[in-house]
Amino acid sequence: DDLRIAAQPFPLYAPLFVAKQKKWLDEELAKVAPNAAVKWSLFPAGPPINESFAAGQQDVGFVGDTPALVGKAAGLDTSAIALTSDGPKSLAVVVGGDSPIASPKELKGRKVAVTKGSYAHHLLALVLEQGGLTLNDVELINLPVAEIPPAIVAGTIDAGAVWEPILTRFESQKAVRVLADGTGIKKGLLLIVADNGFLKNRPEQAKALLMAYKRASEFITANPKEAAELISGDVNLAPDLLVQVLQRMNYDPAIHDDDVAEVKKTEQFMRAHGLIKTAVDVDAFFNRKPADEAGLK
Amino acid sequence: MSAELASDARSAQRAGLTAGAARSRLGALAGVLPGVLGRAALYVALPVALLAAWQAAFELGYIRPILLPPPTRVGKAFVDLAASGDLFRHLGVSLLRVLEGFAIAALVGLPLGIGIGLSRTLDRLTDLIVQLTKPIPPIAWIPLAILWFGIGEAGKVYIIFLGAIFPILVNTIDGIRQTDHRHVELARVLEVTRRRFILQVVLPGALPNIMTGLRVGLMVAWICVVAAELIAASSGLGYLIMDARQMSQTDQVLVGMITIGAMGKLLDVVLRAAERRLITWKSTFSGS
Amino acid sequence: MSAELASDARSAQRAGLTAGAARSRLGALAGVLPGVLGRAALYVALPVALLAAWQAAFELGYIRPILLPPPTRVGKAFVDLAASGDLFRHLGVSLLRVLEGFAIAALVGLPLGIGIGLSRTLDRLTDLIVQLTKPIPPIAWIPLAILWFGIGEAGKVYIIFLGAIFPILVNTIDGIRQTDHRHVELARVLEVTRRRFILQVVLPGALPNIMTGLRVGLMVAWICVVAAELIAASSGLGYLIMDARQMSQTDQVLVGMITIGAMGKLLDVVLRAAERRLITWKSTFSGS
Amino acid sequence: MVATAARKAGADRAADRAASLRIGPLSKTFTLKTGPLRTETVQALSDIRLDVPGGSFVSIVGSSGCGKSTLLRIIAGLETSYDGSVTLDGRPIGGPGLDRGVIFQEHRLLPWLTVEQNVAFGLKNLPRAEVARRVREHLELVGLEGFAKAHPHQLSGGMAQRVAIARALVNQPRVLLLDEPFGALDALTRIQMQQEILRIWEAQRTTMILVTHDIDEAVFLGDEVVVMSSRPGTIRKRLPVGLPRPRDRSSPDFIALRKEIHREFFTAAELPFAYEI
Amino acid sequence: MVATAARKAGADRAADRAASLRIGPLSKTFTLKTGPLRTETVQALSDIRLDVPGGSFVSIVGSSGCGKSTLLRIIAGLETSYDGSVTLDGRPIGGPGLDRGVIFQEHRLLPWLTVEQNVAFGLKNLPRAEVARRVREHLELVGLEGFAKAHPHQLSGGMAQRVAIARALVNQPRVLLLDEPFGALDALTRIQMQQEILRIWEAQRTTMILVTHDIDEAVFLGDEVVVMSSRPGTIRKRLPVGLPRPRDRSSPDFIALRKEIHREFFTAAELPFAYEI
Ligand SMILES: Nc1ncnc2c1ncn2[C@@H]1O[C@H](COP(=O)(O)OP(=O)(O)OP(=O)(O)O)[C@@H](O)[C@H]1O
Ligand SMILES: Nc1ncnc2c1ncn2[C@@H]1O[C@H](COP(=O)(O)OP(=O)(O)OP(=O)(O)O)[C@@H](O)[C@H]1O
Ligand SMILES: [Mg+2]
Ligand SMILES: [Mg+2]
Repeated sequence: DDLRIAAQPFPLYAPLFVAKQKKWLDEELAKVAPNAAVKWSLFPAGPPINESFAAGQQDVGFVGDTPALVGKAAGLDTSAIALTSDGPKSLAVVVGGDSPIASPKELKGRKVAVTKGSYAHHLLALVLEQGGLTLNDVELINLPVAEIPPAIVAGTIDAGAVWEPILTRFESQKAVRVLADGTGIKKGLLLIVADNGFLKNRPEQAKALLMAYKRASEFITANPKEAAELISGDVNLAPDLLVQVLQRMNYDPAIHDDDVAEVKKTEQFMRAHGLIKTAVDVDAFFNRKPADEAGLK
Repeated sequence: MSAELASDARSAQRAGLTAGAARSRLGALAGVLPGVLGRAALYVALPVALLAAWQAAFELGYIRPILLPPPTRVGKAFVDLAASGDLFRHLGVSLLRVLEGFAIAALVGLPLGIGIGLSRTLDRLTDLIVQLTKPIPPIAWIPLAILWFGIGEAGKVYIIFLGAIFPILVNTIDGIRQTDHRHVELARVLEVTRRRFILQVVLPGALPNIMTGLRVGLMVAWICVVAAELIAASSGLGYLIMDARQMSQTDQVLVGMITIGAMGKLLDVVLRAAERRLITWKSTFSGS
Repeated sequence: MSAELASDARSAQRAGLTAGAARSRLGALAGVLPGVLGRAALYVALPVALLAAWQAAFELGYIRPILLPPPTRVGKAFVDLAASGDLFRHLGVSLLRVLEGFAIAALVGLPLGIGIGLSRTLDRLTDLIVQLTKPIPPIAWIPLAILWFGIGEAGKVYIIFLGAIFPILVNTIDGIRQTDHRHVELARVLEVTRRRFILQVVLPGALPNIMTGLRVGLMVAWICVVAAELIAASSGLGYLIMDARQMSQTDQVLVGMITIGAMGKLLDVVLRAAERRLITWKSTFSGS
Repeated sequence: MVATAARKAGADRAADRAASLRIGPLSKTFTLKTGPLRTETVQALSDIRLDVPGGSFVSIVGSSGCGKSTLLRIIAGLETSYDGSVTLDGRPIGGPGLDRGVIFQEHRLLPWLTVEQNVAFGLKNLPRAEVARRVREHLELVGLEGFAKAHPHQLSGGMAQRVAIARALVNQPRVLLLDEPFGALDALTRIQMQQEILRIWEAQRTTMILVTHDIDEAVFLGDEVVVMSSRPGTIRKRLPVGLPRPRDRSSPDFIALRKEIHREFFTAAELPFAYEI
Repeated sequence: MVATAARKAGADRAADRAASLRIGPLSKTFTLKTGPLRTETVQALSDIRLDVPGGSFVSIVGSSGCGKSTLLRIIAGLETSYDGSVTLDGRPIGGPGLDRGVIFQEHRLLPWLTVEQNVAFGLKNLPRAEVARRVREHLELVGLEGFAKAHPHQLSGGMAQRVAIARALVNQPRVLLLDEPFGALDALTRIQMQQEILRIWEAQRTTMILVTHDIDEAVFLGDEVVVMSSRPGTIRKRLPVGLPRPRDRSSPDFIALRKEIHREFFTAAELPFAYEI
């Protein structure tokens, strides 16, 4: 059977596109399943990936930790088999380039935008917590992430929580300034989830995918410039900007205990804010077998 | 009782009266009541059948509830949302936005459409802009809407306005272009004023088309409510749908869809009633 | 030369000929050429003025290019995308989807609309479903589209189909309802076949409305292209717009918008030409 | 008597076609809005009784608005809500049918069809060649062979009316209801058309009911002239025309009958002026 | 002579209103599709010359399709592409205007307006009460005072035509172009309307151009009868009617003139039958 991959065309998932361009994924797959090919579907966001999983159309998905938990909570039979990336600096609360706001404390009563239910939503809560505030202390505005920096620049809102590549694009033009990023409070985990039926029936394909992914992530760490040139088209970002983004990320797929702990924290946050209605057993959600077999550590 | 009336009808016919006479006497009772019930049954037949099939498909295990929950579960979500009052809040907010956007679209679209329909010059002047703007998806307008109108209500209403105005405009223009040239000649011969020409020749003739345009415009206004409520909304049916989708709560997505559908139907009924009030001079053909 | 023609016209009038005669002689030369140029100027006047204002606003520093890049920059993005061939790939893919969805909508909507327009029973049977489905935003359909049609082309075409069919349906039904009852009586008296009744009485009369419906349907089809291409697309103008938006590449967003606008205009021109071919029997009123 | 004989001879093969009509008692009212909230009923027809034997030719004259068109519409089956009875060959009329042809008061041509398509509009189940032949024949009959491909908006008023006549004749109905068919025709064309109608009537034994404003025409064509008066629309007088065919419009009998109808017609109103025919 | 005197007396105050019309040479062709790719030109009017002195009454008769309506449309200013010249009081006609009223061959009532609104349609710059008065007056004139609130689809053919007559008269135009205005009227109503038109003509010195199929009507009303013939539409003969008004339709002069026009009319065709008036 073909290996069906649902991904999003963002630099957060860069190794996937490197593995694609370098044909490493095809190579690995050919070793274990000569007749299988990769079927790619690109989605603009996590929710349609969940929908596609629910319709039984996907084997593996590349999503943020929040959509992954949403899907699991809604009843998808999936497991997290690896990280795609993490990068505390890849998500941040930003304010206008010349904004007087200097600390999270000063966000009190301000208009702060976030994409509801995104992992930046959680970051914002954590950042506010640092300033002794809660989400209720600001005027929370729900906006698609792409609209947040322009709205800050236009002066419609005071701050917002965003992630890559929007972050780098606007920060590099000094249009926005980072007030606080995930350093020390949120790693910004993105996951590789897989359908449990797929894991049971075709574990070798999962392993092949992880091997290729690992190889690609090491390549990026070693040759960020070359990697940026290679996948610039896939993620629709100019190589010079892309290099900056890539260097902010950590593309280690191995699952560490602190990663699981972070996902637990995220799960608690989401439940507390009604973003999921049923609890997810995070320990059970992580299935480390494929990663172990692929030799990730 | 129905048998009695039927025999009455038969004897009336035997007496040599025509169907016409018999009908006019008995119609009030015999014809009307079962007819109304029959019509109502016909009216709900298809939706009920679809619901039944949907529930059955679920019971038989053909569809997984994550993606398409059964009607019973959607019904429950509906009751929950309604009981908490959230549904009415969302509905009220969206309804206001849609009505505002639609009203502005009508207020701009009708005069503009009339102007374009009547004046070749105005037509040429506006054609390119109108035609270029028309097919642009509402979501693509979001950045500009935020830039021009901010994140308040105005931006959302603008998106809905953009969706509603073009059907109104196109139908109005086309309606006016269909004005009977014999009536135009008459108006020219009588040198009627521009005002009277518009009010008594052009508009009444174009009215059916204009009403069609309004109804399609209202439909597209609703279609745009999701895009509009991507702009910093925290309530509204579009928000409800997108939020529920974000959280994979398909039952709520369906509640949102059905509520929009019901609102659309309701407003359509209102517009049709208005149309019937306005067009009394015509014995229209209404199918057989 | 133009002065020569003008004096020719004057002398013709002095000779006692009417404007009519003079015009028919000179029209071919004197009237037409400047007229065409003038019309073309009128045609582009507004878009050009808008572009100029936009560029000027940028030059004067009123708008920051990060929010709304100036026409020059959009032009450059356009050229880049065109040169790389990407634009045409996106365009081709979306055009195909739109045409497919639109064609299916027309193939379903026209017969269904005719059926509903002609038959009260079919009208009652379908009304609730049609009216409920009509205003539902295309984005809300995405989960169901994925469920029913998967993530291939079918789901995308389905979303576009849903957008296009209702304007076609509503305009067709309303057009048929406007059939002149005198013609209906004639057809009844002559007991013409159902087929002939539809082809020679109902359809020609409803044709202008049907063409309006097709044009609005095509517009809504384009409007839905973004929603459609949210389903696992990696090309298409809707994808281009959404992707560029995710990356905050506003110039590309604008290129996408303008390309959709231009395509919409082009297809509208095609439909209008078709309409003119189909309706030759009428001296329509086309403004003054 | 001569006429009847001639007619019988010419109509042998069509003898079984003749359809007889029995009208009455027949009344019909319309409601009319006369003010913002007021409605009034217009008694369009009141207690009409009329027997039309199969194959006969009845002319109806009457003042404007007296219900002539309404009566024809009821016979045609287009109006079904009335009080009373109308039967065709003994069966009540349920709706329109090809056995009854109608020439409406307005031409009712379909604007999107050419002249020949309009004429062919009611023809069915015939081979193409036969359709073409019949259409050509009838266009010639109304003198419009050169305008087969023209559209209605390119015709003059009289030409359009002639197309409508051709359309009604091409079907060879058993009953022909003619509502002022020659109103828009000049004197010459009108007389030619009258001759044609007579010829068809004699050849096909069509039952003819002709509404006309031309008393001369009513007498020239009808076996009987029915004079209607208005408010409410009733039959004022029925005058049999006992003249042999072909009729001579200048014969003393003809002129006398015409005068009688005129008188019948005109005494209803008190004329403020003298009128002599 | 008597008539002229009476008329002059009655028309003193309107004397300056009379508008004279000078037509010709005038030709007009239409193109007509006769086949898939073939077009043919129809010569609707050819070398028409006609002077109509201010305040005179011209009747036009001619066979169906000979160009009468086209001629009226040109005078009305509705057709502007023709060869030749038409001047009104010496000025070329540039377009339609309130100085020229038209009664179209079809009634052209606006279906969404009531009868009274249709009549008031062309009235402007008048106080409401004056509009109401004039409309009422003219509805009485055409005998439709009871139908003021009715809509056109509730009228009979003749009633609709009478509304159209009222609409044209209410404006008191200087030139009135009448295209078979009484075609759908019964003999009695027709004669009443003829009287009214004559009365208005005498009172207001309106220049009248009347197209009619009724030769009797043409002679009764016109100062002159113009006979047109067709293919191409030309003026065949102009016959001055030298009879005093009020005219007696049964006077020998009247009948002689009528016969002459008939002859003029009918010799164009070789009649296959005898026709005597
Ligand atoms: N728009 C048009 N296009 C083509 N031909 C036309 C058009 N209008 C009129 N004609 C032709 O011009 C000729 C004269 O038409 P017109 O209406 O003037 O006749 P008319 O004398 O008024 O006849 P009638 O007494 O039947 O009304 C006819 O042959 C007609 O076919
Ligand atoms: N649909 C209708 N609604 C109301 N009244 C109507 C309707 N149709 C006809 N009438 C009325 O019925 C009466 C008779 O109309 P009808 O058309 O039969 O007259 P007619 O004898 O044919 O007159 P004409 O010679 O003028 O054509 C008129 O008073 C008319 O106003
Ligand atoms: Mg009538
Ligand atoms: Mg004419």
